[in-house]
Amino acid sequence: MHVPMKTSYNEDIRLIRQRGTLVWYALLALALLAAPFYLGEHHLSQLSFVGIYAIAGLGAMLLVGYTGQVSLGQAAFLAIGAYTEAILQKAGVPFAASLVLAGVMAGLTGAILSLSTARLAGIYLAIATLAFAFIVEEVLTRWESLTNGSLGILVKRIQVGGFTFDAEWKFYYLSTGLLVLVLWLMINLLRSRTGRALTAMRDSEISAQSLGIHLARYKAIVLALSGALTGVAGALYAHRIQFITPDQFTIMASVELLVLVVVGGLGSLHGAVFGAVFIVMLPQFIVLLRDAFGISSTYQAGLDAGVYGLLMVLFMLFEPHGIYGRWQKIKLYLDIFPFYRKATFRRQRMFQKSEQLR
Amino acid sequence: MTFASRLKMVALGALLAFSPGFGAKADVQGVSDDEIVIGTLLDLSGPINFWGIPVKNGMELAVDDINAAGGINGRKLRLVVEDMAYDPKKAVLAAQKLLTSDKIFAMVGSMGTVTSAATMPMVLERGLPHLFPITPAEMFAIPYEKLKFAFFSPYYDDVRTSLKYLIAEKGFSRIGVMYQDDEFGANVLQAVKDQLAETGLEPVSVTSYKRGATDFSSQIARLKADNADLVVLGTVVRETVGAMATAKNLGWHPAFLISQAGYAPVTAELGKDAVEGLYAGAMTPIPYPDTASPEVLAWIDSYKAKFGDAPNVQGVVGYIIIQTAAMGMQNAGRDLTPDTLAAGLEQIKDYRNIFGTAPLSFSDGDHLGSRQTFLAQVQNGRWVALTGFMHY
Amino acid sequence: MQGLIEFTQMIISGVATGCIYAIVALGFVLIYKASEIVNFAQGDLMMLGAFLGFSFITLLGMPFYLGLMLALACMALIGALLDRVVLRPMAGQPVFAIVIITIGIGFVIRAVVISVPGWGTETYGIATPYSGGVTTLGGLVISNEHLAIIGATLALVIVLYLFFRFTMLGVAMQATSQNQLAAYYVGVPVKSILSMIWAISAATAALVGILLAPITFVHVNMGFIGLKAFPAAVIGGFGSLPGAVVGGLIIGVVEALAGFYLPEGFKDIAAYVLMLLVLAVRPKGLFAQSVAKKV
Amino acid sequence: MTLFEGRNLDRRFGGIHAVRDVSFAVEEGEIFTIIGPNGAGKSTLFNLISRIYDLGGGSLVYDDRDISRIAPHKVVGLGIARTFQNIELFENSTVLSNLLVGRHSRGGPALWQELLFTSAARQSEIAHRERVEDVIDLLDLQEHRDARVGGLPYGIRKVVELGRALASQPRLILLDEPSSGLNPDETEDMSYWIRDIRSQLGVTVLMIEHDMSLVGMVSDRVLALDHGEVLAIGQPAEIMANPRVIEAYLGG
Repeated sequence: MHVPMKTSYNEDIRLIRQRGTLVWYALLALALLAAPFYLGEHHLSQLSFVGIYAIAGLGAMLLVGYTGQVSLGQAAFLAIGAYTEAILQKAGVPFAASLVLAGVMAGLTGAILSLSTARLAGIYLAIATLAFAFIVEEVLTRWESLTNGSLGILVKRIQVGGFTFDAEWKFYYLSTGLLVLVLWLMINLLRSRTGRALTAMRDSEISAQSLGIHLARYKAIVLALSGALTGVAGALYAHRIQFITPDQFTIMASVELLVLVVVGGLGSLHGAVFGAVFIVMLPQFIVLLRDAFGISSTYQAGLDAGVYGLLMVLFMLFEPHGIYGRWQKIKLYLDIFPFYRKATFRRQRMFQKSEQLR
Repeated sequence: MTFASRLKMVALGALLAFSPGFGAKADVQGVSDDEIVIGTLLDLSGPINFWGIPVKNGMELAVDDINAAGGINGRKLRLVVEDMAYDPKKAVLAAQKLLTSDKIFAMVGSMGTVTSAATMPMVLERGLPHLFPITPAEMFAIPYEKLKFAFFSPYYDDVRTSLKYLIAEKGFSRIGVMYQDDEFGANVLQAVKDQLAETGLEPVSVTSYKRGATDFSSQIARLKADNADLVVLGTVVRETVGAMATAKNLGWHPAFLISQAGYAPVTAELGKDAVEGLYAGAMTPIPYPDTASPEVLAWIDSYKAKFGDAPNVQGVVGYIIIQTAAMGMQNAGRDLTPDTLAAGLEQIKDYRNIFGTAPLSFSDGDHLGSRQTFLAQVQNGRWVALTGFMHY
Repeated sequence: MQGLIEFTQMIISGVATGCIYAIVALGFVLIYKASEIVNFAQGDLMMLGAFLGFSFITLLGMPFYLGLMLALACMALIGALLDRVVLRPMAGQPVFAIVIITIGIGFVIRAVVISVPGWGTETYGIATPYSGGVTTLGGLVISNEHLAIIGATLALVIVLYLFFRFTMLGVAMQATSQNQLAAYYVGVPVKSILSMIWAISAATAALVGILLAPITFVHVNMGFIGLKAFPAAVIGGFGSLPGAVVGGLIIGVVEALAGFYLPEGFKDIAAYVLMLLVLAVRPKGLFAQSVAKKV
Repeated sequence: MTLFEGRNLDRRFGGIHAVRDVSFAVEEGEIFTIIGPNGAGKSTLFNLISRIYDLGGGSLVYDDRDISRIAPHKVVGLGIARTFQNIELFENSTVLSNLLVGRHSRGGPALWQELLFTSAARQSEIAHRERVEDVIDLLDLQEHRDARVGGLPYGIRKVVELGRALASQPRLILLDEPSSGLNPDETEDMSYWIRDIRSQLGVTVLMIEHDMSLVGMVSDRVLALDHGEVLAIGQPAEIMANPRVIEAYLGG
C-alpha cells in the first residue's frame, strides 16, 4: 500500500483520487463503449438490464446501505416510474421530459410516504414500506381509466426527435450512459454535506440529531432521492419490457432489489453495480449449474428457489459486506501479501444497533 | 500518448468502420437443410409451473413423434425450451437468447399473457412467426398481423358462450361475478357484462379478489346478499374450490360457472362435494383413461412411458400446439420461410385432432384458431360434457 | 334484520380469519420478543408444517390428531435447528441482515417443498374429522372449520398464557425476552431458551398450516398469508403477545367488513392502510411500551 | 454574564421523578460540573438541555432566550454542542468524515448544487475542511484522520467525539463523562483539552463527571445532584467537603 502525498484539500474530494484507479476506469469505460462490437445482442441486452437494475439498486443502496432505512417497498417506486413513463409517452410527452417526470413523480411519492414513516425505524419502517408497496400496486390495478388496470399498458420504444431506440446497442448505450450519470450524481451527493448527514443517521440517529441534522427532513430527502432513482429505472424498465402490468411490481421485485444491495455490498456504489450484475446473471448461472449436474428441468423451480435462498443465507452468514467486501479483501490480501492476518477484517456489528433501544 | 488513449483511437476507428447490430443473416434463421429450430418460453420454476412442466413434456413428446415419423419435409424438428418463471424480465432475456443465440425459426407455445405480450414484439420485429402462445388472450391474434397466430378460444368468448347457454336453457336471471383482479379476471368480467347487456341485464353483484387470496368470505357474502342465482367465477383452481366451499359453508347453493382456466380434474378432486354441479366452458375434453378413444389411450401410454407419469390436460395442450404448428410447416413445403409457414397454416380448415379439441381454422385475415367451446359440468367427481361445440 | 345478520356473519368470518393472522403473528412476536429477529419465513414454516401434516394424515393415513401432533413435533424440531444453525450466529446483527436471512430461509423451505417427491407445486387437501359440517344459529351459519380455528386459537392463547405465567421455563423465557444479559447473569440458559422459543413458534406455524388446510388447501404459496400477519403484529406492537392476538382479530374483522361494505380493492389493502394509520399515530403500535435509548 | 440558565427543571418517567425542580446558571467562560451518584438524574438533565426529552416543567434560557420548546436539531445551531456518555460516533465513517458532520449546523449549499458538485459546493467543502483541520490540530488527531472510527481505541474515539462537538463552533459544550473509560494518562490529557477549549477557544463547558480528581482540577463551580434534586452548588473544594454530598455518595 502506498500513501499518496496530498497537497490540497481539493484532492480529498476529487472524483477519482488515485491515478492508478483512473487508468482502470478509463479501460473499463473503453470496454463498455466498445461492447457492441464484440458482444452479441443477447449479452448486450443483459448489460442493458444490468444498467436498469444498477440504477434501481443505487436508489435502494442510498436508502438501505447509506441511510440504514430498510425498505421492502422499492417495487412501488419502480412501478410509479414505469407507469408515469408509459402514460406520459402515450400523451405525447417527449422522452427527455417524461423520464425526468417519472423520477420526479416517484420521488414525490417517496417524500409523501416519509410524512407517515419519518418517525419509524427498523422493522416498523420495513413493514410500513411493504404496506405502501401493496397499496400502490392496488391503486395501479384499480385506477383503470389511467392505468388500464390489470390489462396493462403496451409501451412503445423510446423516440428522441427522429431517433428511435430500436436496436439492442442503442438501448444499451442509453441505459449505461444513464447509469454513469446516476453514479456521478451519487458520488457528488456522498461527498457532500447531505451524504454525510445520511450516513450519520445510519450510524446514530441520536447524535446526528444533536449535531443539527433534522431527521424527518433528511428521511424525506433520502426517500425522495431513492424513489426518484428507482423511478427512473422503472421508466427504462417499461421501455425495455414494453408491456407493464401491476403484477410485475410485487414484493418479489422489492426483495430482489434488497438482495441486490446486500449481495453487492452494503454501503458501496460498486456494490450496487456488482449486485445488479449478480441479479441479472444468476438465472443463467443456475441453468449452467443445472446442466452441469444433469438435473432435470422439472426440478428447476426448486433449484431456483434453493440457490436464491441459500445465497441470501450464506452471504449474510459469511460475507455480510457482499461481493464488494469480498473483492476488497482479496485486493488487500494481494496488496499486503504475505502479511495478511485473518483478523484484519474482524467482524464488526454493522450499521444498526438494537432497535428496541433506539 | 498513453495506452488508454491509443486504445480509444482504435475503438473510434472501429466505430466508424462498422455499424453495430447488423450481423450477417442466413437466408432463413433457424431452418437448415436438415433441421428446423423452434423455441418456447415456459414457466418451469414460477407460480404457474404446474402448467409449464407438463406442457414441456407434451411438446417434447410431439417433437419426438414427428421426428420418429420422418420429420417435416425431410427436416428434423428441434425444440429449445427456456424457463421464464412467469417473470417478464426473464422472459425478455430468454427470448433474446432464443432469437439471437439459438436462432430459432419460430416462437411456439410461449406461456402466459404478460410474458408473451412482452416477448411477441421482439419475435415479430425480426420477421419471425409467433405461434399459439398458451394463453386465451385475444391480443395474440387481434389485431391481425401476418405472422401471429393464436390457438385458444379466448376466455371472453368461452364465458359468453357458456353464459348464453345457461341463461337460455336453465333460466338463470340474477348473475353475479367474482373475478381475480388481473388481466384474466378482467376478461371474464367483461364477457359477463357484454353478454348480459345483450338482453338488457346487468350483473347483480360484482366482486373481486387479489391473486393468491385464500379467504373469500366477504365476497361470497356479498354475492349472497345480492341474491345471485348464477355466480360466474373468474378463478383458477384453488379459488374456485375456495369460493364454492365458502358458499356451501354459508348454506348457500347457487349455480357456479368458470372459464377454461378452472377446467381441470384437480378442481373436482380437491373440491369433492363442494364443487358438484360446477359448470365450465372448455375447448379440449379431459382425457379420462376409462373413456378415452384407442388413439388417445395409445398416446397416454406413450406419455407414461416417456415421463413416468399420467398426462393431464396441460400435457395434451403442449402436444397439440406443436402438432398444429408442424402441420403448418408441412403444408409450407420444402421452401420453409415465415411467409410460406403463414400460408401453410392458413390452409388448415376445420381440423379436428384425436383429443376432440374444437375444430381449428385459419385464414388470411383471421389467425385465431377457434372461438368455440363446449359446456362441461362436474358430476360425481368428474367432468362431463353437456353440449357440443358452440359460440355465442 | 337481514342487514344485522349479514353484519354478524361478517364479524364471525372476520374473527375466524383474524385468528389465523393472530396465530401467525404470535409466531412472529414470540421470536421477536426473545431475540429481536423478525422471522420473514414464518409463512413458509407454516406451509412446511401443512405439508408435513398432509404427508402424515393423507399420504401415510394416520389419524388426524396423531398426524397433527407429529407435524407439530417435527416443526418444533426444525424451528430449534434453524435457530441453532442459522440464526444464532446472527445475534446482534442489524435489521436488514435478519430480514434477508429469514427471507432466504423462506426460499430454501420452498425449494425443499418443491423438490420433495409427492409434494411439489400441486395443490392438496387434508381431510379432517370435522370438515364439511356447519352449525346454524338463528340466521347465522358457522362452518366447523371456522369453529375449529377459533377454538384452537383460544386454546393456544390460554396454553401460552399459563405456560409463561406459571412454569419455570415460561418465566425464564419471559426473563430472556426482557433482558437477555440479565437473564444470563442470573443463570438462565439463554441459548437453549432461544432455541425453545423458535421451536414453539415453528410449532404454532404448523398448527395454523393444518387448520388452514381444509379452507385454503396445501400448496407451496399458502405461506403468503404471513404477509397479512405483519400488519397484525405491527398494530399490536410487535413486542406484545396480547397485542398480536388483538391485532390479528382487528385485521381479520376490518378486512371482512371492508370486503363486504367498501368498494372493490379495499379488502386487500385494508390491513395495510389501517397499519399505516396506526403507525402514524403510534410509531410502535398500539400495545408497545415506550422504551427510549439511553444516551 | 450568564450564558445558560436552567430554571426549575422538572421531568418524570412514569413513576420515577428523574429531575425535580433543578435550577442553576452557567456563566460565560466557566467550567461548570455536575456530579452525583448513579441514577441521580445527571444524564436526564443533559438530555433535557439538548431537548432529546421534553421538559416536564421549568424552562431553559440560553443567551437570554427561552429555548424550552425548540426542536432538538436546532439546539446545536444556537451554539450548544454535546458529547455522549457511551460515545455515539458514526462508526462506519472516517474520523475526518465524523468531524465534518460536526460542521453540519454551519450550513451548506443547496441539494442540487451538491448533486452537481458545483463550484459553490466545492468551496463550501473546502471551507468546512479548513475549520475541521483546526480541530484536528488542536486535538492532535492528524494520524487518525482517515481511519475508520470503528477500529480506533476507546480513548481516541472519546477525543474524536469531543472534536466533533467542537467542529460545530459552539459557545457552550456539554460533556457527558469525558473521562469515563479512559486510563489515568488519557484522563490527564482530557483535562488539558478541557482547559484549552475554554482558554483557547473561549467555549463555556458544562460537564458531567465522576472522576473527582478531574473535577477538582478543571472545574470552576460544581453542582451536586441526588435523586433528581440539587444538593449543593459551589466551589469544587467546598462541594467535596459538603457532608450531604459525601453522604449521597457513600450512602447512595
